[in-house]
Amino acid sequence: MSHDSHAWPADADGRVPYWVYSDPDVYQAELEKIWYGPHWLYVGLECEIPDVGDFKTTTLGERPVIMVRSAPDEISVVENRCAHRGLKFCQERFGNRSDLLCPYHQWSYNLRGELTGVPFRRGVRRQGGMPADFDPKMHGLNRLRVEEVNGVVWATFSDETPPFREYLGERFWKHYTRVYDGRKLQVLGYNRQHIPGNWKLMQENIKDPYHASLLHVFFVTFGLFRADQKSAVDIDETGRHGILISRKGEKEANDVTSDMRNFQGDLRLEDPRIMDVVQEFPGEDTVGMITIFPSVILQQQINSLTTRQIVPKGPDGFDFHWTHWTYADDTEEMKLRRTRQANLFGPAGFVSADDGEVIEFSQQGFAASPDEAAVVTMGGREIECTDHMVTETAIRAMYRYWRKVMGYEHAE
Amino acid sequence: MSHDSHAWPADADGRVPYWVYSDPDVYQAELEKIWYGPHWLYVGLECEIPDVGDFKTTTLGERPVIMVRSAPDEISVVENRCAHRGLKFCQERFGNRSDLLCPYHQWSYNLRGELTGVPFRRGVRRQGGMPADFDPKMHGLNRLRVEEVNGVVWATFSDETPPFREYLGERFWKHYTRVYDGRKLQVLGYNRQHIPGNWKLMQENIKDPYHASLLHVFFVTFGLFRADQKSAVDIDETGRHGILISRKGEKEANDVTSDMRNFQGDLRLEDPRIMDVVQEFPGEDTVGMITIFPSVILQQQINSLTTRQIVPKGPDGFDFHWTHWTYADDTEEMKLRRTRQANLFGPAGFVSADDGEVIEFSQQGFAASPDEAAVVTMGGREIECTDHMVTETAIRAMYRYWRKVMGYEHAE
Amino acid sequence: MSHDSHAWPADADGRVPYWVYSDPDVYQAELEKIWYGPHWLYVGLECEIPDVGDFKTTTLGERPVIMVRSAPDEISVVENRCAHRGLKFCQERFGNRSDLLCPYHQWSYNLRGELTGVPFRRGVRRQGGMPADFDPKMHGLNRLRVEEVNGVVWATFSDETPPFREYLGERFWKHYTRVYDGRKLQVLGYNRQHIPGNWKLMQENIKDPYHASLLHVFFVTFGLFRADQKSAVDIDETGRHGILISRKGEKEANDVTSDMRNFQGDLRLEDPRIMDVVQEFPGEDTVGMITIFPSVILQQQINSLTTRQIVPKGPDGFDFHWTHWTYADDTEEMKLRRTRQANLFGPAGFVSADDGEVIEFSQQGFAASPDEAAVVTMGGREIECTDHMVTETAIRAMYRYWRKVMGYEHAE
Amino acid sequence: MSMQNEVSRIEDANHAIVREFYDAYYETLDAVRLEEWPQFFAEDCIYRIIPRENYERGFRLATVGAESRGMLADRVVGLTRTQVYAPRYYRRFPGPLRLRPVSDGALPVEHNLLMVQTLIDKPSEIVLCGRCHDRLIVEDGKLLLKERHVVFDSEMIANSLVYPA
Amino acid sequence: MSMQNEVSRIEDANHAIVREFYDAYYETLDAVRLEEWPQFFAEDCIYRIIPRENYERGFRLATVGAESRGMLADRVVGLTRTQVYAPRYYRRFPGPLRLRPVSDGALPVEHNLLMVQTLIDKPSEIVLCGRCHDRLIVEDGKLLLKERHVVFDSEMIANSLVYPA
Amino acid sequence: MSMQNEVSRIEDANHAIVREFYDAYYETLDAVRLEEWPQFFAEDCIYRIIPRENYERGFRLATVGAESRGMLADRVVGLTRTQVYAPRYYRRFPGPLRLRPVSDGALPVEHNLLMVQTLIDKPSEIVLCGRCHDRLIVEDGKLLLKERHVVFDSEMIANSLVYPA
Ligand code: FES
Ligand code: FES
Ligand code: FES
Ligand SMILES: [Fe+3]
Ligand SMILES: [Fe+3]
Ligand SMILES: [Fe+3]
Repeated sequence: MSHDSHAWPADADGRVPYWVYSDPDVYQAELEKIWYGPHWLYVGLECEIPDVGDFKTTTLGERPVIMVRSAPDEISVVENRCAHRGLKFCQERFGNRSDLLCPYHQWSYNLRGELTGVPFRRGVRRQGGMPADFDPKMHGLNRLRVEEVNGVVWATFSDETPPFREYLGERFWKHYTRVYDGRKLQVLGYNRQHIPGNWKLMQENIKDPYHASLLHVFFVTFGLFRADQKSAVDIDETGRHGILISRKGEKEANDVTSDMRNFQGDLRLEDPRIMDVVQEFPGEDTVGMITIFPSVILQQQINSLTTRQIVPKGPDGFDFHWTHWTYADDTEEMKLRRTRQANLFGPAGFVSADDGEVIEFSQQGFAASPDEAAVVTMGGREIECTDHMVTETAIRAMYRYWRKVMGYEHAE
Repeated sequence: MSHDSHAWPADADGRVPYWVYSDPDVYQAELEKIWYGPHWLYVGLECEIPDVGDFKTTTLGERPVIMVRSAPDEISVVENRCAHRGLKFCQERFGNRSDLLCPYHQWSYNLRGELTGVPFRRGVRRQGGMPADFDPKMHGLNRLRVEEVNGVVWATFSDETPPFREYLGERFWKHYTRVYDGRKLQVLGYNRQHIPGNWKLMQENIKDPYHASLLHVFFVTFGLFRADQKSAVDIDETGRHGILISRKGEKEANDVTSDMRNFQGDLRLEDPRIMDVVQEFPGEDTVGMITIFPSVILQQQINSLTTRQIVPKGPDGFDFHWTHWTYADDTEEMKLRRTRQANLFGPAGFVSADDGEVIEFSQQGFAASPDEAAVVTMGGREIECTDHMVTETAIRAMYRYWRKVMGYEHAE
Repeated sequence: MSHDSHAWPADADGRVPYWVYSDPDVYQAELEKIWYGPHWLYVGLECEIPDVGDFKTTTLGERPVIMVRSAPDEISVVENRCAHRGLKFCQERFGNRSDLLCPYHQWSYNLRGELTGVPFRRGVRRQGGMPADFDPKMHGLNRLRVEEVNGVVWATFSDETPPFREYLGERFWKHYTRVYDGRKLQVLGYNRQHIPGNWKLMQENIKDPYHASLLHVFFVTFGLFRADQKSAVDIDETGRHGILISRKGEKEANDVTSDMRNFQGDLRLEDPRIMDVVQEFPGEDTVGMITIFPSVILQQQINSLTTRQIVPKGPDGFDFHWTHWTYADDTEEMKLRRTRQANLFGPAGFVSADDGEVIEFSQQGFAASPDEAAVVTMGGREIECTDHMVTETAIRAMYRYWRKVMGYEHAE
Repeated sequence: MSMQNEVSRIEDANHAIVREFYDAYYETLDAVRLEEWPQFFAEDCIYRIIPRENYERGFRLATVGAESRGMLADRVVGLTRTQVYAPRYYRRFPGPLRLRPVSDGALPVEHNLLMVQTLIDKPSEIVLCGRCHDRLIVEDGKLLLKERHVVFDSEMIANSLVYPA
Repeated sequence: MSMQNEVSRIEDANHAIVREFYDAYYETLDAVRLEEWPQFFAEDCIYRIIPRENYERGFRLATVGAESRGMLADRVVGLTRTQVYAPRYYRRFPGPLRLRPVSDGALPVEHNLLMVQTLIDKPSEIVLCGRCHDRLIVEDGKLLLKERHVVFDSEMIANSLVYPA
Repeated sequence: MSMQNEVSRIEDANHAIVREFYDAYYETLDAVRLEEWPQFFAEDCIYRIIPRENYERGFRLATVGAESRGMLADRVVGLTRTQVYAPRYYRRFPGPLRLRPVSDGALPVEHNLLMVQTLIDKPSEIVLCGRCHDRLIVEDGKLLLKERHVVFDSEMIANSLVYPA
């Protein structure tokens, strides 16, 4: 069924029809209009490629790319698709090269993706070779627009994409620079998982403070995140980005926890070092979870700092790449603390494992009912910033933006 | 290729075109018109959930559901899809719950699927919560129509489906109640297998007495099923249901076995207890295989009693769930006998393993030839009840009904 | 997206758009127009089935077939799809049968595929049976046109296909009979691999002498194949078939190897027996790689003789079946030599493993960019035979033919 | 650790005998010498391949069940002379053997089992993964299986379970 | 080979004790007796399940990490009392044990590990394939894990890694 | 069982030596220390990785074949210095070793082998499943492979077979 056959529900902001998660044509349109459209996509951290020639390979949308330091102060992002006959020629995850070489016919490119070598271009002993009109300048690797912003590398396939700061908007620029403040970053390590659910479910999950206080019993029980804590949801002007902010509370039972069926009042940690939290950022906020549409979540959870990259793999699954990092100038003690707290996150995290599982349950639940719809009216139908967690407003905001980009406004 | 592009062969009753088994659009239409249409689908046995709160999860068509005892004398079947954001929230195969709870935001439902709890529905400390117009009655789990008939639980997604007895028709009501006579049932255990062939091939297989006397050498050799035995094929008025009836013969070579190439005259069982059959039902019939369209086969093979549920998984495969049962008041000896005879059936059955394999061979054989057609003219082109086994009439009957439901009549 | 939506690039001979490798509709059209159209497909070697009743099963396009010796001097190729209800009834790779029997209802066919037995065709004791109008002659296995040419068995689904010699054309008949000269062949053994790339990439790979001198460092280093060697590319009139001819050179560095980045001047073999080559064919050519469109590569690489059959498995993969053979009257020493040289080829070959990998890299590289295009202008845009290796002309030729058959000429 | 050495050495001796028994058992099945297979069992024995679900919930139904060496022989005959199935290879990878204290004259032995299937032109896949709960006895100085219960996790069987475990 | 016999016999005795330790360890996990699991570790221990990528590139981040028996116990509590996940079976197939010379009072042991997962109605699949780098000590005559680093090749995890390795 | 004990103990000693040999062999390959690999073979040896189909039908063609330690070394050089392939991990899981009576001065050893491959960002999969038919000899008190035939069921190879078995 083509996605043209789909109509958006009448209660436009209050509902999300399930076909957005499962229709293959909708997914193809998302790749074109969102992933390859006017949006900045997360590529990596500049500290992953410190020296000239250092590279990292990753995937943006479904397209393989190479992020390479092409000069001491320049990072290039080029498509990992040979200009000759299309090989994904670079197969390593990380490495260092003086230039980019395709194994098939050894076409070579400099670190900015410009074609520098074509074996036998002028033939062998006056035989063969490329035609006179062959212009190497026309046959470089496709080079994406790139911005490196306080240690994070962003790229976009589109010329329409506004500058990154503008793409965030001033309020989100503040949120972004609260953690990415220009200090040098350092990688602690990676976690990778394949989650069998539509990629947007991951964005929703992090835009959804409502679930955090109910699903994550571990969080709740230890007061890391609770509906009765001081908190806020902020949304950018377009509705595509969001942030959850909250403040660590105490472990206590009260009128609110009584509403949480799984609250485990008697739970005690035998070794509480995992909960040894320090307040490192200005203000009292202990959690700041930023969703940068469409490709990444920037996590600051107590002292755990990660980027979570989304790589869509068809309508019903995505790869999720976690990069855990620390500030390069952190004390050994702080690095150890962040490493410990990592036990809360990732594919085996006390908290994040829950999210991966419920996303899988979601896809299983609605895959056979594309014409039913999710209800996202917690906190009303408004799309606005709030200073509490009892709302799905950031989800509503994302889908308003999604309809605009995907051309479903007529449906309203 | 859309299924609209398909035409039914001129010899309408005598042929079955292979695209009915492989076209993804035809399969989607089958889900809508057959599985979610006016048909009763097998869900389970009431004895699987004896106590209030006992539940079993299964799949009808491609939709996950929960069969739960919602009151001492009431069984409810609800879709396993949270009314909030669609989770398949119940992941266990069996269990007992006082209510149905979704882990994501802890919405809870009573055993009849009515929404009873929405955490923070009225917000937290006067913040957030669901809008005033939120009516829990509008947000229960989708509840299917249910009939429990002599120990078997049936459900349908459609309001048009006639009552179960009417759905069977009087003659099949007789067949049904011959075995499901109101006595209490008891589960002996389960077998599950994935068969990589279209779901209809399983229905055909059981509607096809012609193969039984030729494919199943074990059967034939030990006289459990032979073309020369007294037997009958009965079909309901619509053509969708069928039954094979036959009478155990002796192990002997004769003019008919001479027609069976694999007849193993010299075969002897070292331990014949597996063949220790008792006549337990009125009359002399020893086999009664009922195909209830589209979802189940009700097997009475000598003393082996099973339900075989079909769960379609795309056009080219289905999961096949066997529930072996006994009458609760059977003697230990009879229960042992049924357990022994189970060696003939299931994924490792002397007999049934053959069927799974030939169904796989079928899909392999015609998948690349959608426009060729099967020949189903054994016994002529008539669609009628017969008192012999040398016919494919029940297959013809099913496809006449299938064309009607799927809208291919014009093709005739 | 249907393939009708695709337009061929303006630089028609110089470009190959990537959608030809990934669009499922294009693939379906290829099956119909190419594989089941007027082309001869490789089935096997006649020496694989020396005795009457010997058979081999394989797959042509996506259709399973049986190649069987139906008489001392007759080989039949029939579809492995029972005329009754479509089973792929023969599941073994090789064997010997006096007739062909389907297990489901024991319909039997003689070795020419004619229906000879239908159990209970006339009913059992005057009941059932096939209708009077049932004509066995109308229900044989689909029999393909077959030609056995100097030890190789070819089949086609189409009546339009010209005789095999004409299909090759006189020049390619010469190439073909240089190796397949009528001497008796003998199988040395099989290699099988699944390559996750479009089937045409394999044809391109062997039509592409440009890569051989660059990708295959082992070849190059040991002078088995080098751009500076005497060589030629020949193409048939239609452009669909091609051959690479070359002459073994010495292991030496020179102006040309300097152009080969991976040239390993210092490489030495500890046990050079693998390189013990003898000149066995008339003339000085040491390599003759023939691509017979669409289904096979006939390899003569020094003393290694193989047929490499392509079995497409969807747009993004194919099974590749290698049959290594020797002349029946070869000395034991020569058979040993061919067996040794086999280490260069197949899924673990010093040389061929490279090709499988780069084909996989290709599919990975362009799968997400269907509207980009490969550049195939090495050696210009002409489609002509050359006496050097610095050209992609045979690839250009194949796609000119492909556009014709597939109906993309309008695009030019 | 010298005393432990002693102990372990003796245990190890028995362990070696039992290991030898199972190595021969699995080698016989991998080589598809099915007619020899029943000889590993006592005349009067119990053999079951049973879904973990049935085993844990107390359901008696087994996917394959036999109550005597004769029934095992009948299995082999049914399999080799009457059944229809695609040709395939099975290969068995047993885990470490766990010997329990002898009880009622039998030696209980437990171990994991991974069974890998390869169909023609298909990748190898896990066809059965589970745990074997066996009881061994000695008859005429020969180890024999008095009971064998193969409890398998892989309850959704890939069409057919053809050869024994 | 008689001298080699001697050597191998003694080695074999130790080997048998260590093998017994691991057989019990994996049996405990396969049986999901999670509360017993921490008892295989020293009070003060290091436990990590770490992607091979991190291990080889010197990144300290582990997918699962613990620095004490207490943290392992907390893992079990978190898993059994707070986490949400689909029901599944895990089964572990260890490869041959490689004992190294004792260093700083601990016996280094390496071995491969294959962990197979089965979800309801799904085929069994490899959920973890890797190599264990352990260090064993003896406390009160009892073998205990002082360190265990499960370095896994299967870096792209199939959604969740639920039970320990 | 005391006599059997004796027997089994001696067998076990030899068994332990051979086991040690294979443990080292597979550890070397898993660790991709390819240059050390040929040292496990006699100078004059036979090595083959051969599809079961060819092996059983008497076809001599092997997917990988070598007739000397030198050819094995050439394999390693070809692999490491000339071939192109995607980065991957291999891990090998051998089954129980079956020692046969010594014949023509060599000890025949058979065992199953499961080889698991992991490609970047892909799930682990079985790349080779088969049985090894080896012959061991002793040179200068060192065990060496005189012959090794890896007969694999998994005949449809997932593109390339890169590293040795
Ligand atoms: S495809 Fe990259 S060089 Fe030819
Ligand atoms: S999805 Fe079920 S409670 Fe939110
Ligand atoms: S399908 Fe072949 S005989 Fe019926
Ligand atoms: Fe969460
Ligand atoms: Fe049947
Ligand atoms: Fe090549």
